[in-house]
Amino acid sequence: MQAKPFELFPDAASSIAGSVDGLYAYMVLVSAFFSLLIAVLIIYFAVKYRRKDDHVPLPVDEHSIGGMILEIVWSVIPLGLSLVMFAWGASIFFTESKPPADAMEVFVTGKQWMWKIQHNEGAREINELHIPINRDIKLTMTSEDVIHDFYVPAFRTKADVLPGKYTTEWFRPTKVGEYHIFCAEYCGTKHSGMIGTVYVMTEPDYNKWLAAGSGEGSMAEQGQALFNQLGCGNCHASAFNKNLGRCPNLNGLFGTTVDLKDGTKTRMDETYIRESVLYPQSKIVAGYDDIMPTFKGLVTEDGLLKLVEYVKSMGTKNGAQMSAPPLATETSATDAKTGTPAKAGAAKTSAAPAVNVNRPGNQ
Amino acid sequence: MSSPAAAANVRHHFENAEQQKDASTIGMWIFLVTELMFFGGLFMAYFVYRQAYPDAFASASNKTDLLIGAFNTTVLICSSLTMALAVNAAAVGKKALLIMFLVATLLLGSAFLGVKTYEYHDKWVHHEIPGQHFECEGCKDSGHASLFFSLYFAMTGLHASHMIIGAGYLIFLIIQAKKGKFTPAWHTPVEMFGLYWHFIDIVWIFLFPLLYLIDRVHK
Amino acid sequence: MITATHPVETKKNYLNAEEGLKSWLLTSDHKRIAILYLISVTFFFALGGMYAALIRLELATPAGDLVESNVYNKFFTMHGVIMVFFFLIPSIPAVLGNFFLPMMIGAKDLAFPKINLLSWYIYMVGGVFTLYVLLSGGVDTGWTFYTPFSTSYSNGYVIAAGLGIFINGFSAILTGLNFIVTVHRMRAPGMTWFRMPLFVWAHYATSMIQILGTPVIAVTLFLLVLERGLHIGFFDPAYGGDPVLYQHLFWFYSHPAVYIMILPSMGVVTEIITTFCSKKPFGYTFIAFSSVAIAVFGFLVWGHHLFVSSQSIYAGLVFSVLSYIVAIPSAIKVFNWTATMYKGSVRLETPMLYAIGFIGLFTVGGLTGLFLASLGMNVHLTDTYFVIAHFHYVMVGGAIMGFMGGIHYWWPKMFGRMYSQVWSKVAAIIIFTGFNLTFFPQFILGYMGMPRRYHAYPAEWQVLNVLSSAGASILGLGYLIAIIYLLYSLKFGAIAPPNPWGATTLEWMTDSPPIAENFEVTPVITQEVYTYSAEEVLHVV
Amino acid sequence: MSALKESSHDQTTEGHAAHHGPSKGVYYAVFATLIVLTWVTSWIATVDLGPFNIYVALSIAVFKATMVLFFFMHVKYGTRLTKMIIMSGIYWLILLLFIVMMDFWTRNWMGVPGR
Ligand code: HEA
Ligand code: HEA
Ligand code: CUA
Ligand SMILES: [Cu+2]
Repeated sequence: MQAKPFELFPDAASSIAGSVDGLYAYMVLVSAFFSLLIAVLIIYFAVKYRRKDDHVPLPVDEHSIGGMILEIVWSVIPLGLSLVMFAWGASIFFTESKPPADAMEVFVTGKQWMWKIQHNEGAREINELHIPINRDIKLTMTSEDVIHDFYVPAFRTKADVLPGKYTTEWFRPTKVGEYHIFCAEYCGTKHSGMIGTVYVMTEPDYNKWLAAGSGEGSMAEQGQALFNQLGCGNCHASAFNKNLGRCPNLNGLFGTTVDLKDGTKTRMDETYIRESVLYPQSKIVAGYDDIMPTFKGLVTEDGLLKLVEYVKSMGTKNGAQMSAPPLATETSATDAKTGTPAKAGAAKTSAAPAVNVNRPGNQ
Repeated sequence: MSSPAAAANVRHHFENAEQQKDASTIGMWIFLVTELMFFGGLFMAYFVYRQAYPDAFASASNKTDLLIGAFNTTVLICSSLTMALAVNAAAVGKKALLIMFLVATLLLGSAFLGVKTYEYHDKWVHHEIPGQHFECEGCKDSGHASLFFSLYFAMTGLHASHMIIGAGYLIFLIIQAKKGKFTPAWHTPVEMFGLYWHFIDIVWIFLFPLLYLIDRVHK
Repeated sequence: MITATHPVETKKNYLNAEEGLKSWLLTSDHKRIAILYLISVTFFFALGGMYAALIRLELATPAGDLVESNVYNKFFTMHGVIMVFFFLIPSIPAVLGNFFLPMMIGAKDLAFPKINLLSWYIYMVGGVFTLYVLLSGGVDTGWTFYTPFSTSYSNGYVIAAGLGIFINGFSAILTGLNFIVTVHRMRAPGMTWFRMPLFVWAHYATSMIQILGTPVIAVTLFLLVLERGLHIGFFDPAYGGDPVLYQHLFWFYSHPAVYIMILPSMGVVTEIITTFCSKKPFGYTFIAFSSVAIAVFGFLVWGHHLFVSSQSIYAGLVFSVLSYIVAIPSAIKVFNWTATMYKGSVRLETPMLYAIGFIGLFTVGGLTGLFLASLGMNVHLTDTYFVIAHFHYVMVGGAIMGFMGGIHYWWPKMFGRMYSQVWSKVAAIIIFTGFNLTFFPQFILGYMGMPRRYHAYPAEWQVLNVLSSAGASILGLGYLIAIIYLLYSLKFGAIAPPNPWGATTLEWMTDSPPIAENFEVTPVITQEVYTYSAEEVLHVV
Repeated sequence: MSALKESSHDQTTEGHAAHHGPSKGVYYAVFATLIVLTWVTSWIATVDLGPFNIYVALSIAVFKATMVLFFFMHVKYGTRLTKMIIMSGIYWLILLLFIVMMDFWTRNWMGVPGR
């Protein structure tokens, strides 16, 4: 990061930055107008009506009839101006909140005091995020301990990263360069050290960078390995398997709405998958029994993200695959064809455990 | 604590007794409103988690004893009645009756606390105290059941501590009443305490269905 | 410092009515309790200010070189906790409100004098807890105590700090309760609601917030302490809890609490402006009702602190639009003050300088609050120095300016002495300048993205940070000067007449300092408040 | 309760008796209702009303609380100010409960985790 000696305005490097700056300009204008108006009036009155002689009788305090009109004017005008701020801000916020459907997915895990980042293709990095320019990037984030907040000022966006659930943030970088990542939610001793850098690269550069790493296979592949290792496949069947009956078939389930035993419904999304692994009894799908054991303590947040990716890769409600590249390692492909469950956990335990192995090429 | 009755007259900054009495009443009601908001935070937490984990709450709630709960509610309502009658007795100047009803209120209140202690002990025996050794045998969604018990203890505990403070003040009132401090014209402490005691009763009237009566059907 | 002061004349007043430390510690006179509060809040202000100085010293260089990061974290936590809970919230209500609210409505005392004293003791017990935390090693959670950090990860003395605030809360509740009952039942004959000075209205509104909000923070901290102390779940996701629930409960109180801080100050400013313009405040009813409106609607917007917290978008929209709606009553007040000056008879005495400073700085602070209330803008600005600058503008530039103004306005009444007119104006100007230099650069830093609660920061931001640190020392100097000449005046100041400013409210109609019973006879009010007559003004010094 | 301590004895003022409470008969009637409802609510909790159990239970609780408030606590005979104070307490409590629940009810409004 080239250190600039002095600056007064941040880089604007995302598609949203322009609109935020526009809104900012509007608000600065309105504020400057009112601050100056008040300041000028006060100073003017203070000078003009300054009491020069204590012995001059007071001006008569005529109760102005215009009072009511004035009160209405100076309530309604500010209200109007500020509702514009609201609407404008809200519309930006909607854009910021709804990631485009085909966004490239990146997974972020916050941990005291570092950012662990995993690309869908399998590349991992710490406190660094390499992304291609002009692509929509969607971050799915969670924390292993306390609340953090992933903040990139140049992109004008941030979102809290909470333990126990997923949050989302997206942006579309528009300028090649290096930008600060900050943790913006106080998280303890080294909160101010929980910083990093975003590298926005051209597409070719990015592909080159991507090719250099990612030895462990894609997120979904790693998720599949974990799925088997934990023995999930014993009951849920493995990818593309036919259902065994005792447990819900996960194929094509992602993004659908499922009926629960207690008569309510829930959306089968990242949060639900996570909850089902950790607290399987809490939302049971209609027609199934409460037989799944909890995996709390057995699987890390990184691992959970991989499992989620794997489930996602089994297809969504429209049958289309999510952004994950077609997976299928040798075994799962075979399993899928033969319809037999994947080998149980024991066989796979020696496989790469789902813990923090850093991508070697990137340290 | 200075005895209010010690001052024979209206305190210097009040114009007359009525103003003084009014001030106490308003003050007391405002105090009860703060109490309401104080318990309100707990109810808030309760509603959030109950809607998030209905199964956990239902099955954990079934661990409480319905009969004991209903019995204790009855005890508390009785104590409310005796308290109301005590205020009434004070207003008409029947000293012996006043003392009798105050004592009855104290006894009923203590009975309530006794039953509560028994229930706590029972939870203790069954490891239903949230924390490291928490267990919820046969609970659905036991991963979240401890939230129910955290709230159960926080809510009933706070309620019980209000009862204990109340019981302490009751003893003080009984002594004052014995000394003949209260007259039909002036018995504000009894009246104010009555409001407090009824308020605790109201809190329990809500705690009872929320903690004891969830999903009793399937049991 | 106070007990040593005996005005030269032998006339009995509340200060010399009784002698000895015991007569102070067991007093039930609202004026003496106000003085007790004045001494204690000043102490805590200096303490909080010391932490501010340390923060600015550390931030003068980009690297975290003065102290370790965990020490820095304790600095801003202690700074925030002390300034908010032990200085600003009690400051105006418990000092000026306590002293003048009864006098302004012609009462001899608050409705419950002993409870008033009790609330000071409770405050002190809470303060002792905080001092214990401070001496034993501090707490590092930030003044917001967010879970799960505070309950499961922090190494600080969270329980003691939480209990300190918990206890202190009851002091605020009792003060509020006392004020409300007093306003309802203790008004002098003829003192109708719409003859009450606007200062009283402001305090009435403040008390509503204290009564309805404070219990919620109390119970929240109670749960926090239980969770941390007993390792049982309320908010921690490890037990299935939801940390956002904690944030809701915290801000349900703490947003309205910012109005606890600003409303009394607004009341003070209204009094000052009307007095120093010798003119009825423009739009009495609007100012009165806007206080109540702020108190009531102020409870509907707390979620604007949670825009990026994973609160639902729907809730975000509601909170955002409501935040704009509560801004309107504040705008009404600002415009009414300005209009009051129009065709007034303006005297730029020290209190008036503070009042004018208040209007300007509060306007900037409030308007930047509007930036933060806008969803799209907030996402960029939240948890940056923009927020720090916003709230220091409203709290230091607004609330403390009002407090300083009020102290200068009523000082002659409280102690019967005049302070140096020259030095006080010098100090006011230094404070105004230092303040802007300290906090204006932080807006820029914030928009550039400098996160708050950072012990070290990228080098390109040093210039602005140095400006800010320089401003802080000027600001500190200003306060120091003020403390010095005020203390000096206690012994050497000129004797103050009963009504040095030509004000019209009741507290000026009695001796300076007032007698223990406030008035020789209970006043009977026969005319509207703020009736300035030409003759009265002629008696002005 | 602390408000009590400030009150003082007044033997001089006559004809004081500010708030007239209800007669004893009313007390007993209210008491009987409360007891009956306690057992009714306990019983009805074991009857399957589908999703309505909670509403029934809370309605009964609200009714019971109102009885206590009106008769045992004399609100029915109290001043308007008392009623206003109580209403504001209840109003603020509802505010707290509903606004926070508004957030929790609308989580996943957009179907994006955490938004
Ligand atoms: C005295 C204290 C005080 C006051 C009065 C205010 C007043 C306001 N505040 Fe502030 N605020 C704080 C203290 C205060 N605040 C604190 C301490 C924090 C941070 C806490 C923490 O996280 O540690 C904070 C944080 C904060 C946030 C959250 C920031 C974040 O962390 O993301 C928001 C968001 O909406 C906000 C908004 C507002 C608004 C809209 C007002 C409004 O009430 C302002 C109204 C006033 C005006 C608008 C000015 C006068 C009007 C005119 C001159 C007319 C022109 C008007 C218009 C065009 C409308 N504040
Ligand atoms: C009433 C509230 C109040 C007040 C008055 C102040 C006053 C000041 N604050 Fe405060 N501040 C907060 C409330 C307040 N603050 C809060 C709530 C936070 C957030 C905490 C958190 O994140 O948890 C915060 C955070 C905060 C930060 C951000 C820290 C961070 O996020 O890393 C900074 C940084 O500049 C700062 C600076 C100052 C300064 C320079 C003053 C100055 O105005 C202080 C001036 C006063 C004095 C200097 C003392 C009085 C003077 C004397 C006794 C004379 C002798 C002294 C000298 C000559 C130095 N404050
Ligand atoms: Cu992580 Cu701050
Ligand atoms: Cu706020």
